[in-house]
Amino acid sequence: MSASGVEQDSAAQRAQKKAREQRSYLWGFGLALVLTLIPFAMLAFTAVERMTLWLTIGACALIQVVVHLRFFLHITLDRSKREDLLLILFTVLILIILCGGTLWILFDLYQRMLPDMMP
Amino acid sequence: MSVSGRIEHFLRQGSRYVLLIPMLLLSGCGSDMPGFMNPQGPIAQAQRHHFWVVIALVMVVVIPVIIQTPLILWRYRYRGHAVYRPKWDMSRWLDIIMWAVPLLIVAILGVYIWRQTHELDPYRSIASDKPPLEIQVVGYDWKWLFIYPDQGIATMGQLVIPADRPIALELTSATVLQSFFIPALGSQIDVMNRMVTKLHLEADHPGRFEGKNMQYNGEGFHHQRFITRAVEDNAFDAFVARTRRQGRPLDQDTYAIIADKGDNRETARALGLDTSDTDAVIRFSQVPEGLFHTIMGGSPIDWSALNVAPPQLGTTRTSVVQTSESDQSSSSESTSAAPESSEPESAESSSPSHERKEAQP
Amino acid sequence: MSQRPLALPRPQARHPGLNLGADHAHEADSREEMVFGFWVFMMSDLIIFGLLMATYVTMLGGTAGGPGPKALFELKSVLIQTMLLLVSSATFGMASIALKYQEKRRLVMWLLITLALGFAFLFFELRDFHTMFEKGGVPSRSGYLSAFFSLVPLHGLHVAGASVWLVALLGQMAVHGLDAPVKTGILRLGILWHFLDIVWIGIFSLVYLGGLS
Amino acid sequence: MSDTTSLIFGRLGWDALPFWSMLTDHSWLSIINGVIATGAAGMVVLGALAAVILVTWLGKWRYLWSEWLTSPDHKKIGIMFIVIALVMLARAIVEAVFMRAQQAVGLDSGFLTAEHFGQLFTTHGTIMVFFMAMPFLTGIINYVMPLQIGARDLSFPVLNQVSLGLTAAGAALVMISLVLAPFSIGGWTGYPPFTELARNPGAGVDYWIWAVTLSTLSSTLTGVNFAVTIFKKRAPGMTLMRMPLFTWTALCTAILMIFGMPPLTVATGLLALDRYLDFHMFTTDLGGNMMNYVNLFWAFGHPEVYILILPPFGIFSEVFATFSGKRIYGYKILVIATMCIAVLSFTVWLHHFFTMGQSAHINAAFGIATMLIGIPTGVKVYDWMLTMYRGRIRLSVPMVYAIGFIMLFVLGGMTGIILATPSVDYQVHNSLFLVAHFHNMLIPGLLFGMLSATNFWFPKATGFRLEERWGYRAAFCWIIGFMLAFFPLYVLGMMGMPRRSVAYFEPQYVPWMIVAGIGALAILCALLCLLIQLWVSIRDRHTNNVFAGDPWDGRTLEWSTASPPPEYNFPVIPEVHSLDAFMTEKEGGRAWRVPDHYGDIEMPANSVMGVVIGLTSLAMAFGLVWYMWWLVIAAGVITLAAIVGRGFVRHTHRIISADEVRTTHERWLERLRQTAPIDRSREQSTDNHGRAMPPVEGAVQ
Ligand code: HEO
Ligand code: HEM
Ligand SMILES: [Cu+2]
Repeated sequence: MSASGVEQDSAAQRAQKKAREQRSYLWGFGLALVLTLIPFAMLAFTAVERMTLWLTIGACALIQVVVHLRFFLHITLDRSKREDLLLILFTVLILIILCGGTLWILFDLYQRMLPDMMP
Repeated sequence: MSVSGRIEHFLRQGSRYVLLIPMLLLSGCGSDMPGFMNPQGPIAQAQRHHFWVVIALVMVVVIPVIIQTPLILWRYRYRGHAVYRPKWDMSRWLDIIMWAVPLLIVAILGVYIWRQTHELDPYRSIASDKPPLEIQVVGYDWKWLFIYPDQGIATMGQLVIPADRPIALELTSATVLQSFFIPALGSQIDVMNRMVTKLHLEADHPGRFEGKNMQYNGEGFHHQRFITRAVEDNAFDAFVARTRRQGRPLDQDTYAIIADKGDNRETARALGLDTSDTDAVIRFSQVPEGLFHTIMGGSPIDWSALNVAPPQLGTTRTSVVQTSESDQSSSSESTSAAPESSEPESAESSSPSHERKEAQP
Repeated sequence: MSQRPLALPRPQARHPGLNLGADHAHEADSREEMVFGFWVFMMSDLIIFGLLMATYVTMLGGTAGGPGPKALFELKSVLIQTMLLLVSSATFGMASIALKYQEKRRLVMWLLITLALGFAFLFFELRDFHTMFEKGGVPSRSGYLSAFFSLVPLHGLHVAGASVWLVALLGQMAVHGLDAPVKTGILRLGILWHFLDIVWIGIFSLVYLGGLS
Repeated sequence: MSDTTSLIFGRLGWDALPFWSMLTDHSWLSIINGVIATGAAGMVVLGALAAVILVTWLGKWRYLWSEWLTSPDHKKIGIMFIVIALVMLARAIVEAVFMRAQQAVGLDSGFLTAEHFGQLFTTHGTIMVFFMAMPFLTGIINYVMPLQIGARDLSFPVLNQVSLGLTAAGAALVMISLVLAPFSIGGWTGYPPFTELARNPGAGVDYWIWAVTLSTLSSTLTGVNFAVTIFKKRAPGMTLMRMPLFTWTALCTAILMIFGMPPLTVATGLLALDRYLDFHMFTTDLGGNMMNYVNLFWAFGHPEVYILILPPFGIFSEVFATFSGKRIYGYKILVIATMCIAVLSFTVWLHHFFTMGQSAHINAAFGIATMLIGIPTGVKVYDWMLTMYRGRIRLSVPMVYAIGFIMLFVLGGMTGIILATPSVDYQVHNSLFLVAHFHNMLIPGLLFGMLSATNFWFPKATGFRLEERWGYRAAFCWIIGFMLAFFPLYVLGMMGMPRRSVAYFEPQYVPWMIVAGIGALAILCALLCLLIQLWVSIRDRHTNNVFAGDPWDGRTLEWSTASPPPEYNFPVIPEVHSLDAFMTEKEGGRAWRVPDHYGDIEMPANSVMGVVIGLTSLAMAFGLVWYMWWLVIAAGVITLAAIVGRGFVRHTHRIISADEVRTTHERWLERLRQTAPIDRSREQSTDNHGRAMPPVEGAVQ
């Protein structure tokens, strides 16, 4: 994204920039669409093995999150975006610790003392 | 008071209190102390050992603080004549030491903990040449039921175990979260409805130890106690036999009373038993098959497995047994390890069969 | 230690939807703070959703004999909801661009479309819950269903809240025109809207697709 | 109860009054407990009445409203937070003394009922953590942090008001529960299934849930506010690595609040769903699973204890440096250590439930992770010692607390390491050993930190010093009282005494319990000394005046402005060129220079948001507790309307003219110049008006 304010630009530049930005949103939308449809279609129309299915769902979801961050929320590797990016990465770290820990602990507990909660 | 006077005063006071701490600890760890400072089994013994090892290791990094802080305070007091370096704020060597030494200590502790935690995992059985005795424990508001599945008996208020033989406990709760604990023998473990936990303990010698619930569960919490009696093998057999003979069957009505709120003594009273002795022990000659697992699973108990008609409450067959003849002679109720004499009735092997005769309705 | 004085990046550089060039620099700083603060708050919210998802996974085995995911969920309806949210994210993007280029009428139009899509999403979600209820899938039936109903409706509640906010912003715009507070408001709402779509990716992948596979 | 009354009053009935049970049950125990409870309720009612009458009598309603309740000024909000904390501290200490008294005579029974004792430890723990510690440290950070970074206010002043309102509402709810009883007996941890409707159908647990939830929301918002302020509002030149250490710890605390509070919101929220909407998250039947509650609670609980301890770490860093007349040793390392602690604190929560039944490798992993925290903490301790080393130590009141802290905290840390050894924790978990450990951290750590900060920054906030003689007395009573009250608990814990026991049956416990009871009395004396200290200080405020603003030869920016600071903190935003910014200026003779240029200052305008949200959230919580649904709905609607309405307000700022700023500032500078600089040996004398002597000749190196 350009760093200068919009007013200074000429009308033509403005229109160009606007078109570029619109295109970027559309790209994001298209990618997200594909990444949504893949797992849905796979689940509805194919009979792949469960593990493969799960991995695909997970991978598509992860990629789609990145797509949303990049195209809709404009989180990039840009210097000016560093702060937001670091914030998100730190949150992800905490999420991994808390959620991963929760799953690790609880499933271990189930296994040792409450087997009927194992799905 | 001048500033330096105040420092002096403070240091004098301070050192006195610092000395107080080890004194307190040492005087607390005397031989009459209940709990794991006087371990009665291998688990508690190991735990006491770990306790001191950890203290010793951490002391390496803590003692310097406690000793040097007063020294620094004195040496660099406002009216003193020591050097004054207001801009000194860095020393590479000191930095290295202050990271390295704690790191080293934690590394040692880490290895140590990893090993000891696995070794003392309560689920892990204790190595022994004797097979473990299996006992099932159910926590109620506010008492414990001990089921001996192989013997087909149960007790409340008192857990009798053979000394010098591993005990394998399976535990659950009929109500809320509780924590089963015999300090002198070892680990506590949480018990929870619908869940089973396991615990392995062993008593070295015959003796009497306190048992408790450590997890608050309401008004009667502090009453949720029991006595653990470790006895010689033959005394244990006698206990089983006597329970079969003197106890009452754990039938549906009795169970309803147990499941009610109330501590051990209140339960005994509700069962129409004499509660004049200190422990209000209740003994059950029979328990339904698989009682423990049905309680845990929350499914209805199959009372037909218990082949008897419910006895009338408050009949002559009183089940509150004097704690033990020998206990009353051992003067105090302290939990120290008084050797148990074998029970006099041990020779008799009475069968519970006469109770079975009062058959189904 | 570096001698470089701390330079705060100007907001124009940072948020493509934001155009505050005409405003006071001080004002711009404070708007910048608001947007950053909202990000931070969203991250706190994200932890809530993450923990609820982890909780949901741990409760998968707690159906207690009641209906499970296969008996309750319907793929088609989930796909519709997913599409509605995704399209609404894109339309919000269009609104952001209109905001940036000061096109007030298009801005209002895109926002209204977004709002309609949000309502449609809520309608389908509620309809789903209704069919679940009819099949006996009520939260008091089992731990598993409790976990479901503490996670998915919370997302719906967020969408509803965001919709109320949107209406309030339209009201502000009617009263005050497109001034700086309204602009930052739309900007923050945009973050929330896109964020809710991201949470939904987690929900449809984990709860619905995972549950139906 | 008829239908209409239950529509209006929900399930609130006469039996909620604390003397009700006394009327039906005439036993000795019931009467004693009824009298105590009624006395407490009377104190609440009379206290509230007295406050109202006092304000009316002084004719100060308008002043209270416009200068305090609706003020967005971070300094005033900070002070109001601290006032809440002190009131709640007094209540919780009295409760603690009752518990100690009960246990001192608790062989076999005692004078409190089990139910009453249960409410005491629950309210004590809940209040101390959520309504004493949190508001206290929030208040101190609120007051000091913007001054330290050279800002005029927090990033979101109105949000700050809302935080205050939410905390006040939570505290008020706990206070109301004394009058319309009962409170929960589930402990500050509130573990289900004990706290489920099936076990505890009364209003108590609901009081607990909503009080805690209000506090949690408040802290989350506060965390966001602090973090953004520190990131965005620093004065020019104040890079992250030039921030004072207290601000650093405030930042780390804020981050912990942002990420540590949500697990509690989830835990209490799910518990509320269980209780209100018949969910089965944590029940024993239908697939519920209470272990997740424990997991979630401690995923909050452990970061929480570091939220509580990090600000004191920052405070002590400032105190050690200031009263040793020396730079902090190892600034960079202290910053790194603080960050390590903050991140590591998210990785250890399982150490609170080692005994739940999980595998040994999980226990061991979390045990080792816990010990890792000891390393950066130890580094901090050594850095403080080295800060004193080669200094000129003045044993002022804040410093006495700091010394008490450093000596006692390492002992608490050591017992923490013992508890973190899973095999040993199997012995001492849930025993008084644990109670001793955490009080050993909370009192010398958190509370001494707060008291040290109060003594340290009080002159900044009010313009006069806190009287020292009573300050020393209070500090000594605290230190000695703490040791007497809590060291015996270590021994009791090793003897296997469970926490939360109203009574016990082991005669061996009695002597230790009596010592602990005496300690609690000493702590009560400490509280009295604090009150006297406050009163004497206010009485002598003119002689102890330090308007020039720098009574302790301070090092950081907050000391460069007047005491009390003007509303806008700094007439001109300072420019920062180094760590210890103000000290550098003083050394370079550049302090208190007349600025060349003054500008208009824009400050946030007063707002009623805090009051409105506080009141509506209190009403909503109260309605939820007693099932008064009309109240819940009405309060909810008003809250929503207020938030939406606020969005329409545009006059959110007001301007203070450059002229006004100039006159005020130059008048202060003039007075400052006429003040005699004071030697450090006389800083506790009445000569100290807040202007410090230049550095000692020849000692500088
Ligand atoms: C301010 C509060 C606070 C603080 C700072 C701490 C700090 C620590 N705590 Fe404590 N705690 C606190 C408050 C609590 N703790 C609890 C419970 C608790 C439990 C659970 C016990 C159980 O339930 O059975 C453990 C294992 C610990 C461990 C630790 C450790 C290892 C630290 C470490 O951070 C201490 C680090 C400091 C050290 C070690 C001293 C200085 C270091 C030096 C001098 C050198 C280096 C040292 C080494 C190399 C080891 N704590 C509970 C229980 C709540 C409840 O159940 O109700 C509370 C409230
Ligand atoms: C001022 C002196 C204090 C005294 C005399 C005191 C005393 C007590 C007592 C007697 C208990 C109950 C112990 C038991 O379970 O048997 C207790 C519990 C507790 N205290 Fe304190 N306390 C004090 C200060 C504090 C402070 C400053 C804090 C926190 C900031 C605090 C936090 C707690 C907590 C969290 C509990 C646990 C409550 C529970 O079990 O649910 N206390 N305290
Ligand atoms: Cu902890």
